[in-house]
Amino acid sequence: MLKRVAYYPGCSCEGMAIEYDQSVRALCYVLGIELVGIPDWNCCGSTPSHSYDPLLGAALAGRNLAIARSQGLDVVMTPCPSCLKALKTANQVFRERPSEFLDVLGMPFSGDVRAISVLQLLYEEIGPNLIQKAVKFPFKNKKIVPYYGCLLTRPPAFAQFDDPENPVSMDRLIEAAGAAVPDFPHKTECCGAALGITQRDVVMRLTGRILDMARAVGADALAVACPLCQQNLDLRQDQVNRALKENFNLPVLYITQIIGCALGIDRKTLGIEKLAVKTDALFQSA
Amino acid sequence: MSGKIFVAHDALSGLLDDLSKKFKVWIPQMMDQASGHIAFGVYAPGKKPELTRRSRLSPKKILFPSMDTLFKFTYVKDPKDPVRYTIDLKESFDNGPTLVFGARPCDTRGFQTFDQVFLKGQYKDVYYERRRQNTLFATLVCQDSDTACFCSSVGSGPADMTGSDMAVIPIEGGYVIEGLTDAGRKLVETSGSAPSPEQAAAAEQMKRNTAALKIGEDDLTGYADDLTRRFTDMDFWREQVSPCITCGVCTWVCPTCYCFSITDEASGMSGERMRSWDSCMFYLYTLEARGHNPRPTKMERYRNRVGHKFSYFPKKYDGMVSCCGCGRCIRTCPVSIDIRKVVKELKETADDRA
Amino acid sequence: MSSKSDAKQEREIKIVGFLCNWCSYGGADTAGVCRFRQPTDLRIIRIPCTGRIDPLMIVKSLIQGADGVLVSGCHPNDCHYAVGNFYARRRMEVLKRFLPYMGFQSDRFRYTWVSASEGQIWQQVVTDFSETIHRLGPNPGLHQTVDSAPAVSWF
Amino acid sequence: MRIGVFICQCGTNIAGTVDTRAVAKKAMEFPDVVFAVDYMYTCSEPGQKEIQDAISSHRLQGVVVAACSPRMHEPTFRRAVKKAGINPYMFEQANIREHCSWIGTDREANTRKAIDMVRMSVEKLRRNQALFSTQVAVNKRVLVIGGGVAGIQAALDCSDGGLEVVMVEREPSIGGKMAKLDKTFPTIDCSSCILGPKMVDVAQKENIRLYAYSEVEAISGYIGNFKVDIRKKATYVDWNACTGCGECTQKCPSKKAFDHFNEGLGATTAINIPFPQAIPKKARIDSDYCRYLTGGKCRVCEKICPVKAIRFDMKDEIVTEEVGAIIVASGYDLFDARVYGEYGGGRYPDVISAMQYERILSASGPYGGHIRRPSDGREPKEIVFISCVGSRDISVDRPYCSGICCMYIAKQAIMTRDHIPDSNCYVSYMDIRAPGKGYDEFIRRAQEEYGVKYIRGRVGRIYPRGDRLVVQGADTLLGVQVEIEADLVVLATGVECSAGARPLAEKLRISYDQHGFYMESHPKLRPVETNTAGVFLAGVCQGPKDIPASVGQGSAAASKVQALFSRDTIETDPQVAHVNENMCIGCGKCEQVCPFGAIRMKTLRDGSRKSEVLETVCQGCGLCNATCPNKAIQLRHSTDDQILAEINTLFD
Amino acid sequence: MDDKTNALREHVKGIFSNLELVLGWEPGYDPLHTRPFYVRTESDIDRLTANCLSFQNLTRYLAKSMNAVDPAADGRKIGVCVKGCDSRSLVALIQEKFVSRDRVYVIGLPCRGTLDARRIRALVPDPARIRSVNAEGDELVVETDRGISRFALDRAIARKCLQCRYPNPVIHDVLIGDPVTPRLKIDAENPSVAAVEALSLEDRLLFWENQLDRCIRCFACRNACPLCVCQNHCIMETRMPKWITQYRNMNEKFMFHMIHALHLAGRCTECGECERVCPVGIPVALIKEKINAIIYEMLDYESGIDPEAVPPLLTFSPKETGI
Repeated sequence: MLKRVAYYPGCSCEGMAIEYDQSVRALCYVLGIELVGIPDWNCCGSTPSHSYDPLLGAALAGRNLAIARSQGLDVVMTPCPSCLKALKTANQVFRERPSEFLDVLGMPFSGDVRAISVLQLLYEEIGPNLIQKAVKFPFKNKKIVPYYGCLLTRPPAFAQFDDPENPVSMDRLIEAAGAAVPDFPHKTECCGAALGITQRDVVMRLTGRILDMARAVGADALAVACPLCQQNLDLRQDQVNRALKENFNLPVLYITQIIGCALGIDRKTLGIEKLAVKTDALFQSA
Repeated sequence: MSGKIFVAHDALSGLLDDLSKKFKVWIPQMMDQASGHIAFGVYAPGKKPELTRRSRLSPKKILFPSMDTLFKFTYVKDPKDPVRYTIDLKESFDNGPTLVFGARPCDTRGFQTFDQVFLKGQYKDVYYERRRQNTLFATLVCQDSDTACFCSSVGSGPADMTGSDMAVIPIEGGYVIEGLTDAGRKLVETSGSAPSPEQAAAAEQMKRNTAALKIGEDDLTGYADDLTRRFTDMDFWREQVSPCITCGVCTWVCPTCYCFSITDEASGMSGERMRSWDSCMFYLYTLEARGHNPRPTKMERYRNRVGHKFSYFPKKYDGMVSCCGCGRCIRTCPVSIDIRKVVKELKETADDRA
Repeated sequence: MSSKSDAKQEREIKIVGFLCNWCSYGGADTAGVCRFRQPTDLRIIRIPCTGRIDPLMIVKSLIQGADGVLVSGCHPNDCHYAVGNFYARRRMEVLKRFLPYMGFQSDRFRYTWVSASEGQIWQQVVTDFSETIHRLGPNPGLHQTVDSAPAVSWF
Repeated sequence: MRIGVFICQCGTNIAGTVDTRAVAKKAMEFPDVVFAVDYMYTCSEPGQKEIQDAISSHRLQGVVVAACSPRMHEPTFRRAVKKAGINPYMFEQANIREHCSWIGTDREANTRKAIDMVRMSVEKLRRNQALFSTQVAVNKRVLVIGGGVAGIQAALDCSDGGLEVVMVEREPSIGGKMAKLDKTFPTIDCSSCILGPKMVDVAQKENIRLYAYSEVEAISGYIGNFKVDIRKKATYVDWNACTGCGECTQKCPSKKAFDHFNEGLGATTAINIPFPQAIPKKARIDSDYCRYLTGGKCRVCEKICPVKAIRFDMKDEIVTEEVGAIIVASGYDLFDARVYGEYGGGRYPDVISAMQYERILSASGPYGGHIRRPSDGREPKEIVFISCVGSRDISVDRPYCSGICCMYIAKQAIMTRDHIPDSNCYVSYMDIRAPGKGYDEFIRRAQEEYGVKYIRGRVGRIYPRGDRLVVQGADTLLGVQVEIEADLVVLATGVECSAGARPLAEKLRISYDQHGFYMESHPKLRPVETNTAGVFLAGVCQGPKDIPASVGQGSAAASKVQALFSRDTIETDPQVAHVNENMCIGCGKCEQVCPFGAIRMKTLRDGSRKSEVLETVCQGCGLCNATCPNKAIQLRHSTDDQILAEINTLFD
Repeated sequence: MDDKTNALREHVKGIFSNLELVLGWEPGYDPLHTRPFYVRTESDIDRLTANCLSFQNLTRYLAKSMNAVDPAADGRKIGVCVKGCDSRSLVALIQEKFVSRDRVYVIGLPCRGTLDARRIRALVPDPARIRSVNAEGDELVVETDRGISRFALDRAIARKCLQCRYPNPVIHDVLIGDPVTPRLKIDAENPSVAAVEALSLEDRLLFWENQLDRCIRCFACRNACPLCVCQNHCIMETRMPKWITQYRNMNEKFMFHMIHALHLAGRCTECGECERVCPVGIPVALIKEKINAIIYEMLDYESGIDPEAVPPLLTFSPKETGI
């Protein structure tokens, strides 16, 4: 089992998704995983950089990996799937052409730092069994559905994690946390992503569909592992209600928050109160 | 002139440099430092003769190369009738003036055996003969016997100059080189300055002292009939050779072993006929075409080796043992078979029985 | 370094190819049928199976002066004789790792798997290997005499 | 030796880039060559005549032809020289076409290369020996592995030809996949009506010995003389006694056994007869479900059986059959739809495979031929068929087209519309592949006559909404997203190699492609032969195909066997290993590595061990030759000296 | 090896009635030499020695000189004395079925190293007149006409002994003396091989050419090798097939040693006999040691350890990756 990983929070976790960052740190602390900060880390470049110049995108993300490598770490964990994609791309690019990295940044890097998501860390490195054993406050009689979004498992050859179309990692982790997990067909449907800024109606429709399905299968809450998904489902839930004339009231928690709660970490530490949709009902015993 | 010269240690290379202009000079030299391997090699300026340690391989190959091309041949097709062809033969000789410098008496004496076989009798071996005629021997009066040496046991000794053209006598500060044959004397006289009377006397003294040494305890001549009596005593031979691994090193290092085989090596339309060393210790040596082998085991083969040297050869060549007592076979044998002991026991136990 | 200077620098490169009858010989045929352009340095010896390869044949070729030796057979699992190439693979890999220890350029020897249908792959293999050999230049062969040699000490 | 060298110009195929005249001239300089000439078409009738004339006029003892690949014309030239009185193995062919003239245009380099190749051939020929085949008797019995339609056809054809046939079928009944089908395309024939009589024939033919519920355990030997160990798996019922009356199946209290024949739709009893038309129609106990075999109590069937055929102590049994040829018709498996998580196969009961649907359609199926949903038994009205599930998809390692799905979907849609006229059938497809006779017409009928709605595009997701399934996909012709609320989704699962294909191939010593389908000798010209003499292929084990093609291959394989068996003996290939006993040291390494068990050790009178080659078993791979430390065992026609001569002559 | 002569003689006396003969060593023609000895009678036993001069690998005789495959009719076994390295050869011979385990009684002798006569000659002032040589623990005591000298044992033992990984017999029916700590770990790098590999490719070629040029094709290395089982039918000598010509040039010498080495690939047990017997001092074993290292790295196999194992080049694994 991994005991020590480099931690790359990414920009969202510094701002909008600060509660994700908090819950990741708290959970890893409790689970005995040391998160080593990457000194002077920089933005992964996100979508704009690689749209402009693939090498720029790869170099931006790769710099963080190279620093981690120079710290003697060969695994970097990030909570954000988009950052993860950028980091993995960097690995792929510079594994084939390490000299380019040296040219651009003057430091060596040959794409040999493994990048994983926090979900991957929890599922593959720690495992549902260990988590189940550590659970103190199981979500009894609650139904929580996992929502994976687009990037965590796809494209399959790139993600190399879980089933691309019917992932089950979060399902297992939620079960470990004591909640029931109904079959949720929309677990990998698109939430609309960044179109929330430019074409909000698309997000309303797509996110609404996900929320609709969650409600239809009787979910008490949704679990997510992506800051952007969380934003669309949680922060924009009110907008969705208005746009679609609905009255969804589904809490949307990060998987780290759900497991954290089950492990008995206090909700404030996990940043539960920062969520837009109130979670009180979820924590009342039925 | 006296036919003697003195060469100081530091003048030896100069002398060899001079000689190597007229001769192909062979000297014992260090071939590999790591394993301390000394063998005869062609002198070239800068190479140092090893005159205080015995060479592991004998100088046999100088007159009898391990592989000797006898002639080259080419098939030539008749253009009109390609089924017919003629053969072009080309003789091959490599026999310029040669000097062997620093061989030991046993080394030089080894060629006596060759002379009997290759030069006496109805047919002469022209390849050997031409080399022999063109080769001079400057032989070292030997000071370096060890536990395997037994030259005195075979009628020789550390100062035996049979077959030598010059004697190289180590004295304080250098060597006195003395011409023994006409050719030797002639070469010596043109190669340096005479020794001082003291040096000449020291050399004489050294020769005398060395000649008085008895290297080897027993006389190993005169065993010809003992072997004949022992011939069918297979228990005796089994006892002697059970450790033998039939590697044939004894024959390879031996200055008197002259067995060879002749083969053609051809490719395409041309090739050459060559003579190469062979060893009576090998199974294939006596293997007949049909598959029968008159010497199928190491017992028969080793018996032949001892018998040839100490019985058949002396019977044919006036009692001359075809062994020079250099001890190389004993020294290099991986399983330390001691030919002296074998020969001695031919008689001892045979006497017991009688 | 006598024979090094003897070696004619301009002489034609010759590569010995040992091809199994069932796959690679057929692959080379297919490449020919498809008129896939290839360098002409290769001289093919047809063998029934790469299992027929004794690594000593490769050594012999190199010592005799082959500039390159290429062995090609059926893909693993596709051997016409079921397992010949599995044996060959081990033996050739041992040889390949061993050659540089004796001072041979191991790049002069390559083994590969090409099926009878892979004409194009055969073309690539031959082209690539020939280029490698041309880069290495003619095989200088062994020196027939050695004047000075490095000493190695283990004591 | 007197050698003649013949350089073929092959029209301009060779002469275009090789100076054949110069090659012939140079060849005259080679040792033993007494005649060399170039010729326009050496393989032609007059070309062969030229060789034969030269053999007699120059009294040649060996012939080198430099021409095309020996894989092409070696047999031709060997026959030609044999006719002129030379042993066929005193012939060598230099491949100066495929390996020389066709791969480059540098005439000088090509000519140099051709000269080298001729030189190598001459040097090899100088070391050739006349070799002679031996005759071995052919055991005129044939083994058919697999009792699907291809195997049945092969067996019946062989049987009709008077051959004794041994058929081995893995399942309790023959019939294969076809027996499960309701109808066949494009004629909508009743599958069991056309297959049934053939199955009965197999049972009734006296010269067919059927081993059902059996598998091939081991195969040894060689063409004409194979020895096959067959594992008869324990059925716990003495089939000699069982009459197939079915009493036991009525009374068996364990009624939840997995129904293999019905693809798991519904259940069967622990002791069962797979289907009414089964051949042999014998009961078998499924040991996973039998109460007695799992729990130690029950034995109801034993009490009820009127002929006392139940044998609870039955064990697997190995029987050995000797045959002269083998037809492999081991069939295929269907792709496991669960691999596609987005379709929910295996999770949603109303997402089913096409074979399950076939059982639903079948009158002998679990629902008696009434179309119902597995989940609630309701008659579906909206039915979506999804094609290419496990075909033409690199991401699941199935890049090939299964070839039959487009057609059976059309058939099933037509059948559905027949059964439920007010239903809607949708087919989501990538391309329609209907190249057979009457096939495309059949698809058109489905579309035009039966109103099946074809939507070009892949389905992205299936999820339940209420008790129905939402099928989300795209219509790439209209460029819109499509969402259909369906009652039933049928996945057209593709064809993949049978799970046991690879181990069986290793027993047969035949090769298979990367997807596990067996390799034929030549994709065009030898489609049912394998590279292992005496082993033939039929049906889908060689690659996806439909029923007529499988039946065709079954007949083709049978005719190959009959051609083989039309002779009483066959000639063995003399290019086999040979031991020089004088050199052999008896180390046994050759015996250890021989893939064919063709070498055994013997002890001579003097006590020395020597190896010995069983020449009829030896396949001539030469592994022993490469392994033998002192080369006492030599592969004839590929000896060390021959190979070394080829190497040496290049570097003289 | 420390002197175990007395213990060996005692043990052999106790069991000799059950044995057909015992393969051991006896003193050679001078105090620096030892020769293999066949103990055939009770009275022979007192000629046996076992000490730092017990060079020869006696298992060589089992396959080559006697029929050690079939158990003798009267049930008596052949006794054979083995050092650690020799025992591996014995295991390899059993693996290859040249010797039947039931046929041999294995007398194991843990060994700190055997002497290299060439190294001793270089050490002592009067090498031609050595009276006695004795190993005492880590020290070697040499007595010559000029007195007694003491050296660290490591300065006088053979190269193979300096890098010994199996000083204790891996197979034995009796062990005479206490086990010895190996000098190298089993997976340790072979220092001599590393020394050659430190040379550049060109220098390596020159190194070997220089070494092999001395070869006189006497075949002592082959004949001393317990696993060179072809003996009289070696392809070095046969003309059919003709792998080697009669030329005494570099090509043929090199080829001979490549044949020797590759025939021992996956079989050589590093007893070092080939190197010890070479009359011209070629480090012959060094060639095979590299192949052993390759096979260990590639296939995790060492010959002469497990009597049940199949030599790696006589088998295969379809799943081998990285090859």
